[in-house]
Amino acid sequence: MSITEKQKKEVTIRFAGDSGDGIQLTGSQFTSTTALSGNDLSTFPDYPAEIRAPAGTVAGVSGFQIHFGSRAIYTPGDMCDVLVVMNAAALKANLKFLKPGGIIIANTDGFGKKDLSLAKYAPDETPIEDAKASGYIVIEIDVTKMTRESLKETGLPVKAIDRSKNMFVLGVLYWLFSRPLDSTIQFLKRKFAKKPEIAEANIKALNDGFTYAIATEIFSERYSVDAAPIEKGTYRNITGNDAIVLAIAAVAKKSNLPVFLGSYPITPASEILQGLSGLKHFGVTTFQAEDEIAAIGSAIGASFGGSLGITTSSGPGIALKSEAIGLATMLELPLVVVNVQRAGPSTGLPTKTEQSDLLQAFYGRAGEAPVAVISASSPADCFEVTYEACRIAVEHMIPVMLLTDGYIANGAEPWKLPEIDKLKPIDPRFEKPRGNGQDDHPFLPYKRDDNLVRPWAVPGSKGLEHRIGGLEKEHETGNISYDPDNHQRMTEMREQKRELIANFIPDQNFDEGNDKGKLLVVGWGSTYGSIKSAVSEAREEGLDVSFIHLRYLNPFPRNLENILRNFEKVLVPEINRGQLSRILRDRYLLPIESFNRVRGTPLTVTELKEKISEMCAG
Amino acid sequence: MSITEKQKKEVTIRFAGDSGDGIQLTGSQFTSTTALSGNDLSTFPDYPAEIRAPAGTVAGVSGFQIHFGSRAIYTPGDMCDVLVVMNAAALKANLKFLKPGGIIIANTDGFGKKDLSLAKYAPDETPIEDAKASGYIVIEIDVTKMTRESLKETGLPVKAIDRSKNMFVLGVLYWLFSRPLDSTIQFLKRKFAKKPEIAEANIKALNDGFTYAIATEIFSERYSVDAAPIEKGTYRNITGNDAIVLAIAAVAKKSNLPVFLGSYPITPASEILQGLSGLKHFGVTTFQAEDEIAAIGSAIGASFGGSLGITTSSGPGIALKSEAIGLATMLELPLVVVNVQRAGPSTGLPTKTEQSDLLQAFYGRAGEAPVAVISASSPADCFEVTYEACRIAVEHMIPVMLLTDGYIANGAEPWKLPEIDKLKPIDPRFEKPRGNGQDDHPFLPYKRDDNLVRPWAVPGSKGLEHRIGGLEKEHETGNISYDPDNHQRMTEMREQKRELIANFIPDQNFDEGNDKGKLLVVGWGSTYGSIKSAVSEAREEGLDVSFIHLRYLNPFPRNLENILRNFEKVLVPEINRGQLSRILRDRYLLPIESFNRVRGTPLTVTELKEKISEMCAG
Amino acid sequence: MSTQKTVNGTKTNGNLQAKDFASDQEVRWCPGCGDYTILKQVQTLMPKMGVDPENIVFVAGIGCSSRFPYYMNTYGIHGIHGRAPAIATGLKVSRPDLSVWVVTGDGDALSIGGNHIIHLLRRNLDINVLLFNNEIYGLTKGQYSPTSPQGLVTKTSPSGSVDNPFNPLSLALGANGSFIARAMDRDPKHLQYLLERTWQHKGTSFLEIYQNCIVFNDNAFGPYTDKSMRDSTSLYLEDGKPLLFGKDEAFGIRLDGCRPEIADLAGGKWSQDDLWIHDEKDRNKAWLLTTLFDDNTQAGKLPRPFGVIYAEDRPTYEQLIQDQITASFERYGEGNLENLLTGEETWTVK
Amino acid sequence: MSTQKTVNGTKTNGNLQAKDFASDQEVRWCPGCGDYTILKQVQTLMPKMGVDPENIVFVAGIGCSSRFPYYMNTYGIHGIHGRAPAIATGLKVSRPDLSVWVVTGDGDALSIGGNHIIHLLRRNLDINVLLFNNEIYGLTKGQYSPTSPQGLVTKTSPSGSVDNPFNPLSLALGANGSFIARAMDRDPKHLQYLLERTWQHKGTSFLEIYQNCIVFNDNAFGPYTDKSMRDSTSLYLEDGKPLLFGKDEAFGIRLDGCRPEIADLAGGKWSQDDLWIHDEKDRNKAWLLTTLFDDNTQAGKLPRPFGVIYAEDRPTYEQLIQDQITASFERYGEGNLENLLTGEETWTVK
Ligand SMILES: Cc1ncc(C[n+]2csc(CCOP(=O)(O)OP(=O)(O)O)c2C)c(N)n1
Ligand SMILES: Cc1ncc(C[n+]2csc(CCOP(=O)(O)OP(=O)(O)O)c2C)c(N)n1
Ligand code: SF4
Ligand code: SF4
Ligand SMILES: [Mg+2]
Ligand SMILES: [Mg+2]
Repeated sequence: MSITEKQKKEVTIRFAGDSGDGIQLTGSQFTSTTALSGNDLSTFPDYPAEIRAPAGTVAGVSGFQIHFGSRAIYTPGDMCDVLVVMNAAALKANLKFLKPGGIIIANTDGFGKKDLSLAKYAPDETPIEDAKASGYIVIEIDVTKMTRESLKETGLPVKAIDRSKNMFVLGVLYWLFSRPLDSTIQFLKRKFAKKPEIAEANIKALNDGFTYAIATEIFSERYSVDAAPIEKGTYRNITGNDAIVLAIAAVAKKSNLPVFLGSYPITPASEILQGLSGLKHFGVTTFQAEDEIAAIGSAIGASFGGSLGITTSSGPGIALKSEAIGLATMLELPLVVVNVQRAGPSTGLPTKTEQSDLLQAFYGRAGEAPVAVISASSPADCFEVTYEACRIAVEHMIPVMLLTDGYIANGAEPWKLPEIDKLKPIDPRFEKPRGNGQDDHPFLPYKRDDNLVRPWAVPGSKGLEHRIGGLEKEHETGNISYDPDNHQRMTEMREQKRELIANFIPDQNFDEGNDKGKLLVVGWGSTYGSIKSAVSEAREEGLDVSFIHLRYLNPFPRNLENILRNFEKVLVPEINRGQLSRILRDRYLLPIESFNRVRGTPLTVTELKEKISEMCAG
Repeated sequence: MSITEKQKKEVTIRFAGDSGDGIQLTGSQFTSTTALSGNDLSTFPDYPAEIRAPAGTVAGVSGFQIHFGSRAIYTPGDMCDVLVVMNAAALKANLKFLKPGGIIIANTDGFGKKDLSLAKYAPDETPIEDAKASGYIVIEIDVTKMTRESLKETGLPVKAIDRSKNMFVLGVLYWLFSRPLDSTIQFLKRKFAKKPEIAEANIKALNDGFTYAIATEIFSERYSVDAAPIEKGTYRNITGNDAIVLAIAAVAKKSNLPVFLGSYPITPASEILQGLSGLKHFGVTTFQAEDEIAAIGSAIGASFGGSLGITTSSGPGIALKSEAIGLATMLELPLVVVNVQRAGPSTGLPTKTEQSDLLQAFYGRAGEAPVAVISASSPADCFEVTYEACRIAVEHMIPVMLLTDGYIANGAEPWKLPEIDKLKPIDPRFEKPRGNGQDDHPFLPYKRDDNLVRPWAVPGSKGLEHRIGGLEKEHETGNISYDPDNHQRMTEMREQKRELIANFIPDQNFDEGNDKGKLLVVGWGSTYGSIKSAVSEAREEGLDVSFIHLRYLNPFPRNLENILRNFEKVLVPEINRGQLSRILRDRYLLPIESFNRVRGTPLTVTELKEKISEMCAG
Repeated sequence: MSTQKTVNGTKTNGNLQAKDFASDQEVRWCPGCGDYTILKQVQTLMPKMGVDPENIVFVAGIGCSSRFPYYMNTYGIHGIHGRAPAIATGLKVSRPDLSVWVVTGDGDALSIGGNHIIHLLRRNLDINVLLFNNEIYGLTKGQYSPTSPQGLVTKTSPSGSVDNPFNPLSLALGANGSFIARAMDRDPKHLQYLLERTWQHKGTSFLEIYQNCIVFNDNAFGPYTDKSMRDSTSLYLEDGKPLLFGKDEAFGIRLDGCRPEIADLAGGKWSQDDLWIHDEKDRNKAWLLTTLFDDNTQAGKLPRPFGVIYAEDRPTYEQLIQDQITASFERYGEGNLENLLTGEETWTVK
Repeated sequence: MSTQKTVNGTKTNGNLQAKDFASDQEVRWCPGCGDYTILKQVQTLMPKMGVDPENIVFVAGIGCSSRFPYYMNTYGIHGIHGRAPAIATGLKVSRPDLSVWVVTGDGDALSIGGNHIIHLLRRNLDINVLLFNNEIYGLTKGQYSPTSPQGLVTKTSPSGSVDNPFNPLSLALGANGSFIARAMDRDPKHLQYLLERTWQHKGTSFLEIYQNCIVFNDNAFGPYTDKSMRDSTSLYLEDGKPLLFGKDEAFGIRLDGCRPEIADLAGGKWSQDDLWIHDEKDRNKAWLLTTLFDDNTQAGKLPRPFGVIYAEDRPTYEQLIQDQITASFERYGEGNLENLLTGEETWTVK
């Protein structure tokens, strides 16, 4: 049988198996190799909600999806072309993600009687046969047997040998997608530097998987995906949470400000605290507080002391911080509040994604308590956005709410390393200590500059002793004031100060399309990839649709209103019940349409494209 | 000198003095007598922010304003006709509230050197003379001297005698407004039943004040205000917080549900907890929790146990409850959350009023967490609104946020006693315990009725054992579900359930004007009185303006959209930065205008009327 | 669609067995997690209580341990992180007839929920608190908790935790707890005994249970559970009995004034008569017991006590409230709504 | 418009006087409130510390007592209710060079702020906590607090509070507090001494100060402050000295094992040598001292101790963090941003 070599523009593969099967590692190795081959790509891990659900059950299935291509890739893909399943439960949980006619690579050893029953298949069901009957191409490999065969000479115990099953499968896939093995081989050598016999075994399994695929001719086609036209530069793969960690370290370096993170663990934000806790030598101090209120309280205290105070959490934790965020709006100190959103309400679906804390970010406080709001659109984007959030907080003495979500927090994509020298400077508004001179003017802690920003007077500075608090303060002096007119004035000033940030952010640009026309799609946050794909596909089909994706949400870019008014229709896709669309409708009185889903998952490109077509037609 | 008797349609009097001067008592006695005389009236106490600021200072001034008339009265009045001041600080703090040419009744003994200096008048200032020069009519009485004179025979110590000064002044005012003394005399007898000598002294001071006014001819005019055309019935005076207390007792009685209040003290909501803590024999249990989170937590626990759980607080405390309110939206248990708003953000102006927690009520939670929102428009209205909030919470198994504010919480007005028999029935959706019968269907805790309401299954009910929590729940069974479609469905159902409440609330009615025309003014909450006065005055001047005042805010009454669309312009006056107007703009895409002030005080009728005229003209 | 399992209406508790208290939900802790044993022991206790399942409520916060209510075929609330004591308080105050249990973890109870726990303890509601202490945050995958030992390397303490940990029992005693006890997952029989005592105590019962998190903090309690060490590290308390430990009870604890010290019974110097006799009602000595353990991983140091450390009878909060309610009815009669609404002063417009 | 007063730049602390630490804001407590004395004593202490005013920060929550920072001419934060310890923790961890003070009330610290206080105590940051205990909520006008005695009639407890109150010192000890002391507003000299001790202690110093709320809970501490009673009810502790009290120190306290009892020195049975000698470092006896007071309003009962009950040297939290920071720099050198961003694996597109 001869093997056809096929060129592909893009491919999506989904690896799935039991939590113990090393799926995430397999996925990330495939990702590295793919990246090194010059493809553009996007990935998403799909962990089980339980720490360790019973082996073999659907609840225990761990997944990893990678979408790569020779063209620009924006999402991990709605559906996959190839589904790799290590057991029956993995098939059960994931078949719905496979495109009609797609390829299933199944470890037949995971489809025994016990596996089927653990996966809750009926006793008489034959899922592999059923899949074939439904038109899928099923490649059956007894991975366990083949791996044991491959490694029988190593003398390793069976348990250890079985742990190399994933490398055997990876070898098969590397053959199928015409990939070199060397990057993974190097990785294995590094990883098991102290256990060379394990490294060797894994490498052998990988090689043997590759050879197995050639020798057994289980595939009739083999694929190759050319390099994508990617901007020049040095890249690495990064998750959203890691990008935030790196950005904060960068801020500490560039601003010369000590950074203080007060946080309390919560899914899916914990990795930020975890990552920063190892960066003490970058001038970052982390404090794991007793709860979210103490976390933000400590950050506020640190900001008063001259650090940049940051706090990280997810929706329910942010709710707990509401009162303290209100305090920060009164104190007018720098503060960054990172909300890695998850599916709500309440505990909701903590490991799933949603964008439903936008209105909370805007309005979730007592009284008129304006904060700035900014959002990240992808894992890599988290770097720049976090940097921006810190810059705004410091330069405008204001709490900044940074919104990401579970999807970009855990998802990874290639990130072009920034040039450190080109990162914007960050310029704190420190008040100078008073000397002994006669001409020192009295210190006025709430005297504002042209941008309505008050000075940052840090303890230790002679002559700047002052007291601040949550009671309304008199303009300029900062003393307590119950005066009605003063309250009106201060309320307006705090709001105005937030609005003036608009002068220090870039104008909104277009991601796709012309600056006027039939339909404008407006996105924010993690839906970027899905919208970008849907719009570009629609444009390829000739539809008159444009796309802007908002990073700065409060204040909006100054040119936003003009952009919106240049289109007949505006569509706002969101993973919530239409929150940004509410804000835009209120602000601009435009008949904005909302496309929304709350399924704990990213928007699918297909559905969204349909909606776009419909609106362009209508 | 002869005295002119003048008929007045309405009068506003402001009493002001040191915290120790008995101002609140004087005010409330004048109020009782005025009410008994059949006038309509509205009052507002103006306490100092400090518990007891140093005597004689401006910070220590306590005020009480009453507006009464022979026509309908809706506000305590922007400015007063008569200002009674017991000392210099009282004049300093309150002169700004006196109408040009108004009357000042001043206790000259409070204007000594020390008083002037405590009040921070410059050493050479003569405030009384200055007031005369500015065209005010100043009646000077050395109240201390006259009271001591009056009571010198009583043998009481001077300190005790001086405590009757306020009664002497009240006597003067009773004469000036042609009021009978007997109600206050009865009151004094009751109050000092155990100290008859004190009762006698106070009565004598009151009588002598009255006689003093006749004898000394200090006034050239005397006024009378006829009874107002008031609906028949029995009335009492009531503050907003007291009305809430009474409504909750009424709910306990009418619903036969035990009521559980979990609360933590906070200004201006504490009086509700205080009032209810004495009503154990009405089936109301109060629990003073360690903080606001425990307060709402305990209310949720009690609701699970079959009580109606209620929690009360003000803005900052409500912020702390956000996470738990989210839980309650998932648990779908009855819960009433009362927010007696105060001026914010943060600690803000805790003793002042504001309406700036509306957006927090709508959106201040993580995720899509719909609650019902309802608001009270006046002290007396608090009764019916609280009753409604409880009814909706119980019958729709949903958290209801009830908004009042510091202004109506402390302000008082006449309240027509409700007919207990006519209070709406409250019908809990209790699930019946399962018997021993074969035909018992399995219990489904999240199976909804036509209004999407789930059953209330209370511990102790056999066969209904079930577990609920904040994780997303499977439709009908209530088991944990990570299914994407189920999350979409449940999210929609929770929202829809809230929307369906619209079928169980009355249509919106008009407070003033026609159902179509040039300008519609839309209000909510404590601005009722100011708007009502401004609109009715504007209508008397022939302007084409109508007025609706919303009680039900989420969901809105079903006919609201139609009403809004029948007017050329819509104006929303609020004591915030335009929060309801944002919601209406988003909802109906109408170019709604906002008239807003955040001065810690009610909107003034004058300013608002100007705005109305302007809009009617434009 | 499966439906929530309900107890067959015909059985009363007398006829029930442990398995009748298992709900139909799949138990989803990691294989080997200490939570399983505890669940089993609680289910075993239930029929002994003679309380019908519909009168039992389990309340939890968030954490691996806090999933507990889903597995009990009783009423249950899986609340929000740290707030179970608050929810349980509202429930118990309003429904003193119910048997209310709080299941919580070291993070849930002592980190975010610390305030509610100490207030629950001082108020003394008749609520049974089972604190699953694994000295780690399990559900969020391995950060240190307020009971993690100083120096523990975790995801958020890469160079070791600097936090001085709480001693949960000292904290509970300092907060006026009326019942304080310690058990471990690996000694199910003793655990069963302590669960019974926990349930029997009228007032807030605080039972700390050492629970092994096999994934993120395996063997944290090895010193007390490992066969090789436990004899010399664990001290089992019995009311009225001398404090004995070690292989063949070769050692005891005696008090030198207020200072506990080890008495080697083999040496001939000390006999059982010289030993400290445990008295569950002695609050001063209870303090000594809660603080006994600080150095116990080192040989020759004082062992860690397990059992009932302190048990005091004092009125429960809900009883005091009920008394006030009764007094209120006695004094004022059943509240008359009309009188209440009318208040002190009215006027009539005709 | 008045401006916030700042200390004249030319003076260093050595030249400063108490009045230099008074801000220009009018003090607004009720006339006769105990807060005034405490403010005065704190202002008196300040120059003694030799710390420049710009290096001192007062942090407070909400309450009458929590207005304190406004009156101090140092840096200050008037935060939100109960959260002062959290704010102070962030400040102190990031700025170990500052002298950080927390001023709080019984409601602020022990009701809403209970969790933060106990975590502060276990962590042992070098922060001075002044707890103004007036056994009432002052600012909100008279509701019972977690230290109000059972039965107290207040606005929210018309038939008497049913809450069993906290013993703040027991709670602090149970939470691993390293410095625990009690003072009263009405004994300013002793208060001054304890403020000095509070400041001197390296670690979290917890000073409870009995403070009279003249408006809502007047004379709550009458038994210890009234001339007629205080001799027999108040016990002043001195390190290394026997526990003596009563008129002419006629009584002492001795220990019968772990049980304290009154020794009448006049009777001839007991002499000073038999008495309990105070040892600030003895944690077991510190527990006895914190719990000594329960019945002390009744004649013949044990008196209530004032002074330093417990003082332990142990590393401060901020020091441990600083040590880790230093170690981190030593191990990795000053963080190299480029390396960090690059990470472990990169590829280059040309
Ligand atoms: C408000 C809030 N903050 C944080 C979390 C995240 N969270 C869930 S469980 C947990 C800690 C669990 O530790 P523990 O109570 O010891 O339980 P275990 O999992 O170890 O049994 C945390 C931090 C949350 N769910 N909610
Ligand atoms: C979040 C929040 N809840 C409640 C309040 C209301 N409040 C202010 S101070 C206080 C209690 C004060 O008592 P305490 O701490 O003993 O101080 P004191 O006034 O007695 O000095 C309360 C309940 C608040 N300001 N913020
Ligand atoms: S993570 Fe630990 S505590 Fe949680 S289920 Fe697994 S073993 Fe148990
Ligand atoms: S209310 Fe009490 S504590 Fe507050 S200032 Fe007045 S006397 Fe002091
Ligand atoms: Mg734990
Ligand atoms: Mg207090």
